[in-house]
Amino acid sequence: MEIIQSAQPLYTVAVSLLAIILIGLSGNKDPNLRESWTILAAIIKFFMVVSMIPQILDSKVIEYSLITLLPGLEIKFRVDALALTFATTASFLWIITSFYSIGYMRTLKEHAQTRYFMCFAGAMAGAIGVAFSANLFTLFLFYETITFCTFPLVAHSEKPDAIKGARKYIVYLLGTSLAFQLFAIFLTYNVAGTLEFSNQGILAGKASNALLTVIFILFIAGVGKAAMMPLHAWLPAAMVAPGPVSALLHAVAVVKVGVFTVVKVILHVFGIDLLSQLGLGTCLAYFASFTIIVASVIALRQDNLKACLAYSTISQLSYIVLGVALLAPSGITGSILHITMHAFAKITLFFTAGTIYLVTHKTRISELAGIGKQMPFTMSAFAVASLSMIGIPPLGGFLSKWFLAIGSIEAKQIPIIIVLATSSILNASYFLPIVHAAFFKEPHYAKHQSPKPKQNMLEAPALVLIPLMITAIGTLVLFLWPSLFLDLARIVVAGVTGEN
Amino acid sequence: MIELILGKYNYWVYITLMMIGFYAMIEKENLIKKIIGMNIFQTAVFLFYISIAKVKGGTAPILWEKEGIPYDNPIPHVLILTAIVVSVSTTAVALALIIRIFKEYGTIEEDKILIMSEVSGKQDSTENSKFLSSTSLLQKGE
Amino acid sequence: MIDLMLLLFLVVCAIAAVSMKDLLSTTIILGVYSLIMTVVWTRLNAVDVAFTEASVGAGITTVLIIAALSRTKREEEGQEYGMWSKLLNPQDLKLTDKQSPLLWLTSLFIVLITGAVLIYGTIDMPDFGDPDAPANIHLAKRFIEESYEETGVPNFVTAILASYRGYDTLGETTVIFTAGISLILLLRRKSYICDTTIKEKEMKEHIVIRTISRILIPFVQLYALYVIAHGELSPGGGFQGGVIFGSSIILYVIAFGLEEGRKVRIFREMGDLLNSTGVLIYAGIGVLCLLAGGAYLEYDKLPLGSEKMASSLGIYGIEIGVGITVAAVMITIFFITARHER
Amino acid sequence: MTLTESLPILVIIIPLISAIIIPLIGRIDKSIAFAFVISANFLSFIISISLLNTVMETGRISYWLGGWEPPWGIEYVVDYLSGFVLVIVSFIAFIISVYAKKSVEMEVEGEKILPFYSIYMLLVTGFMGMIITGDIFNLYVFIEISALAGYALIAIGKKRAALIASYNYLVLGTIGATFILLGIGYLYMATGTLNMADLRERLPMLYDSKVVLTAFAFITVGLSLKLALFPFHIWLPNVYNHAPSVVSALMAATSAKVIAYVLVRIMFSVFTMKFDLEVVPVTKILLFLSVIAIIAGSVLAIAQTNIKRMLAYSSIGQIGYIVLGIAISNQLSMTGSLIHLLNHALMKGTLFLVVGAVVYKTGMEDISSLKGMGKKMPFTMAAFTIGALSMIGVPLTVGFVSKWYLALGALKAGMWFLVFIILVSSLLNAVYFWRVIEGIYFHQKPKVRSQKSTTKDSIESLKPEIQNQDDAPVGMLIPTLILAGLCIVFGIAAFIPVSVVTPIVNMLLEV
Repeated sequence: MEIIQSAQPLYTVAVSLLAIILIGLSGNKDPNLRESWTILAAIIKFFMVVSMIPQILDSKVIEYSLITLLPGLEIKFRVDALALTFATTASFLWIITSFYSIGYMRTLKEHAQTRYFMCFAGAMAGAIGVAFSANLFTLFLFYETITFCTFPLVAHSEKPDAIKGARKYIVYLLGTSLAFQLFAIFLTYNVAGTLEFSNQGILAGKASNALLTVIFILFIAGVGKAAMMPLHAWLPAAMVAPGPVSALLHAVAVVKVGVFTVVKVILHVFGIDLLSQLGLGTCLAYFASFTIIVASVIALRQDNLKACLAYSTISQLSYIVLGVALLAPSGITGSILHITMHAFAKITLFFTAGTIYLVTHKTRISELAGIGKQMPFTMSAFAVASLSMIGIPPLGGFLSKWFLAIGSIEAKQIPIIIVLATSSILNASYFLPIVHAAFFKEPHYAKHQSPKPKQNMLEAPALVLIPLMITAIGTLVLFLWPSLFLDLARIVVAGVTGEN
Repeated sequence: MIELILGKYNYWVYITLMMIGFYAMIEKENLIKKIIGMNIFQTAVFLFYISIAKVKGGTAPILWEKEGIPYDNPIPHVLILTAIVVSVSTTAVALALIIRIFKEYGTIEEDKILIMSEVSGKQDSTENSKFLSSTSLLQKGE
Repeated sequence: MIDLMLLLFLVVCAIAAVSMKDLLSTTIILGVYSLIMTVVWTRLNAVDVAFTEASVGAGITTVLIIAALSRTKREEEGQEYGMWSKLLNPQDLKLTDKQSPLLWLTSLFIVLITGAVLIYGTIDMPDFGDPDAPANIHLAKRFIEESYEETGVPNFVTAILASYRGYDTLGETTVIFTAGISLILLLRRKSYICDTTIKEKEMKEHIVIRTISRILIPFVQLYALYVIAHGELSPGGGFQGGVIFGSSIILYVIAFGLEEGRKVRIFREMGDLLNSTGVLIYAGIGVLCLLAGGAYLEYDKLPLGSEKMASSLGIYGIEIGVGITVAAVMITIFFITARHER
Repeated sequence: MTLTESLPILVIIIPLISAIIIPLIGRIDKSIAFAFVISANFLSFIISISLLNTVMETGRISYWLGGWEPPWGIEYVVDYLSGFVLVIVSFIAFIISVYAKKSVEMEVEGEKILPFYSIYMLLVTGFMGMIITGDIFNLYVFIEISALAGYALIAIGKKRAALIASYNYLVLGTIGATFILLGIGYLYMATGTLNMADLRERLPMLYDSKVVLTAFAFITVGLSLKLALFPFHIWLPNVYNHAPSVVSALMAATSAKVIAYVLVRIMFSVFTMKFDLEVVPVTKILLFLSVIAIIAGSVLAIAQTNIKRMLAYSSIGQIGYIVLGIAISNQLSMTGSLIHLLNHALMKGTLFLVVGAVVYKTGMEDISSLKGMGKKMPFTMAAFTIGALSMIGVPLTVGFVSKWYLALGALKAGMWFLVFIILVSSLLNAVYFWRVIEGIYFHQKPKVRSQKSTTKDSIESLKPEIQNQDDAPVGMLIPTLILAGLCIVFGIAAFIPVSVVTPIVNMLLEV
């Protein structure tokens, strides 16, 4: 494996940081300039990420060490296939979300937009930073960056309920990471003497099984962002955030960083050999299964659209954890694909939820009857994304689920397949009624409100609509041309399993 | 045993004095009483130092013409000269504080002042109740 | 035997001072305690210390406390319940937290534990007066044998105080200075309204005091200067001399009152100036030593004739510095604490 | 003797002489006095740095006061440890003296400003003297100088409770100092010497002497009282709360550090590791106390409504951190402790300076008075945020570095539960600091709407709150920002302080 020393990862992260300053300087005086910085940074970032793809596909790794704080504490970037999968997804979706944000925020005339876009950029820097981190310290650093940058986003409206939700958000995320993740990092360094990620893992043979198990549990508990039960409560609470923030939170910046961290820990800190030897992978897989089923069931009972989506996210995140926890090649492939697939589908769903709120100020599922006629494009996108979530071909969601299923066969964990199937049915049973109601039901209020509202098209502004169309189409495209992500996943698998 | 007593009684007297002063410092409510206790407390320590300096049959540590007479140890004397000055300075500052406290609160009884502080600001009350638990731990550090 | 009696007296005085309710009596008893202590120390041959204690412990401290009492209260209040009634039937009493018997027990417990630890420590101590105790052989020996040669000061205490440990003494002077400035900071008010008229009326009747004071004060001051100057040879030195000098001014003020506000202002200005001047002389001599190429306070290096001469003069210099500061601070403190504000 | 050789004494004498001169020259013009304070502090800071530099190159410096060879005379010792602490204290004293002008003018009455500065310099002198001295009785003298200066500075706080705080501090401080004096007497009795280096040589053969044990006990308890180590912390919250802001800042940032330094000196330089570990279980007791201090300090901080008081309780916890590292006493934990001396000085300095600025602007010191300040005083509040994040221990701030070493030290010593304690305490820190940060940035004032309901007002209140930016004066802002900046600089370039601390640890642990 060839290692290229290049500062490109640093620049990729720094673009957003620079954007923060520029956005801050532009301020409220010139919103257009301010927004153009956002867009510009997003686009530059995306292209910087993309420009690294050929080298990575060539089985190379890009490394850059920025500074060594102390022995063992180094800020260091490493771009490998896994990092790039996530970074590509995240940076692409950032562009989309930026446009959507602009449309959304301007339509609603939200306050404190400068702060909003600054934090937004900060969160992105964090996400890419986590993706490109070469060791646990760097990862932890950017992990916390995201936590702090997204807090103002969640608390954006500054209303009491927003503050309350944001407080819950920060308690869970900061609390778990400070209490458990940091503890695990301390233990890891104490045991392994390094925090550097490695394909073989760094902990093998360094400590007793009991200690390793403790470290593993601390890591899993410490990544609150992965929203595994019982540490999921922050995610529904964070639904008080504006629409684009929810989208960003759920598709890119926060939760994906969480599962990405879990994947990193499993593959690059412990290594699949060690975990299978300890039998922890299977444990985690069943633990994740539990979350998958329970979260889906809870999602069924939700009336608030965003809460329903939030529980759906909780469930879907555990798919990713589950796949990696199987420790089988196809399972890992499935997980990595699911990061992307779920991102596209879920961001679409949140975009649509945000758009519905934007246009009609409705938040409840029960109010959505007939809305498909008013907002055909939006709801079509919603339908497409739902189908992807359920896992119906020809949409991206199918691919990842397929690999996950194969993975569970490889790992000889047949019950997992049942879990996958059950959850797909549950997914279907909370998404499809919404779609059905939206397109085929009459609005409720039509019955008792005397002036029948016009059934005209009420579609959102283009700046809002186009992004969600793009992501919806994206789910389709990803099914048809998944080769890039498959190749990347293959490199990852080859790396961690030692086959080449 | 007798030897022990004869050899050490001087030290024990200073310990007794010190404890009397110490007791007054932490138990008395009256602020001036505390200062008086403080003076006794500190003087007792000075007595200890001076006791160290004593040599059997020695004379005051000033050079004499005659040879062969043992002198008492001058070092503790020097140290205590300094310490006495420190002690009186502390007393002066403490008394100044007491005068100011009397001017502000109209009393120099600690419990009354604490009650007044509780009325004006609740924060002092927590201190008051905590005092007990913390003083009881005062000696554990040893 | 007399030593034992004195020590017993000390304990009795201490207990009396702590347990009496009338604060003025307490203060007087504290003065007596200090005086007995002075005697004890004299008997222990610590003449310099005894001198200081007599002037400071028995003198200044008493005066200061009385001055403070005159501006606060004379009686100790509260605690109308005895300790035993507190302990036996606490439920009858309306007590604040601080008065609870538990707290009293805790304090007692702390005191006893501390005492026990201290007594435990005495077990391994060398016997009282043991000439071979480590304290008496290591450093002390050299001081006794060589300090006269090295510093030219026959009083070992002064030699160590001013030369070997001269820096401690600078610290000590700084402490006094700090106390002086602290009191200025804490108590001084801009307005200087003195009810001197009343005082004067009162004092006019005390013609005896006035006459005696008039005769005495010059002698006291002369004696103060003598003590400062003779610190090298006999007990005493800058500190004791300064205290005595300060006392003479205080005596003057007590006897004659302050006729005019103007005088007060002069005293005040002088006090402030001299506070600093004294320490400055001391610290300055140190700096001069530095400039002369020596270490800080290395008097030998001062360009004042022979080494011994330089050393001797240097010691004089700092003694004067100490004396000035002490006297000035004493006067300042007295003026500040004794002034009645109406 | 050349100037360079005289530096160890100049570092003390310059602040001392300036303290003496200030009341004199201040009569001419107060601004001269102020300039004097700053330049004296700056000089002693520069000298401290050059001393540390010299020590790094040539090793231990010994300065004989009066030219007398120790142990007969008093010795000044600059080694890695004292050099390091000197730099911290003189730097903080300098920064705060720059900051002080406006704040003091507001919080201290006009005619008291001169004595205030004089005593401020005496406090600094006391601290510096305690650090640099190699003589145990001289240490006592300087402890008393700083203590007396401290009492006066605290007592001139605006509220009358300041007097009580100062008085209680005086009583407890005197008990502590007298205990130390007593301990010194016992040590002298057992060894016949007062020089620290000499004591170190003579003590090992006396380690089982009950006199030495008692001496050690009394010195440790006396220092713990002054250090405000739990359970001796009772005086501290009132003191920090009621003292003028500048004094709170200086004391919070330096006082405990200096005493902790003295504790380290006594434990590791006068006594040895062997004594601490084998003869007396002092490390175990300190471990126990520090753990309670860490947790209790943090928990009590949560309950506070006054910001200074909250910071004071937080200090109690942080002092626990410093002692914890000393108590674990392996290389990593000692590094953590010593580096926390610097780090905590920076963080707490920042936070207290911010509070001082808020008091200057609003006259209030309740936590609620910070609400909405993010818009009014953006720079000051940015500094607060940095300080608070440091206290929580977020990576890239100094707080993380301390925690990293302490936790690793605890793990190395096999004491897992300590890591747990450290992390729980940072969670608690997060709770009480986040509450404040949230108030600073995410707060709307609903009061306006409810009180006045005229249409004009309600329309105005619906508008996004645009408060006029009204930040602290530059003279206060810059020192605050410098300290806050250093919280980050030393959080990132942590290897710089660590490279200074490592030889200290090696020296203390005799590795």
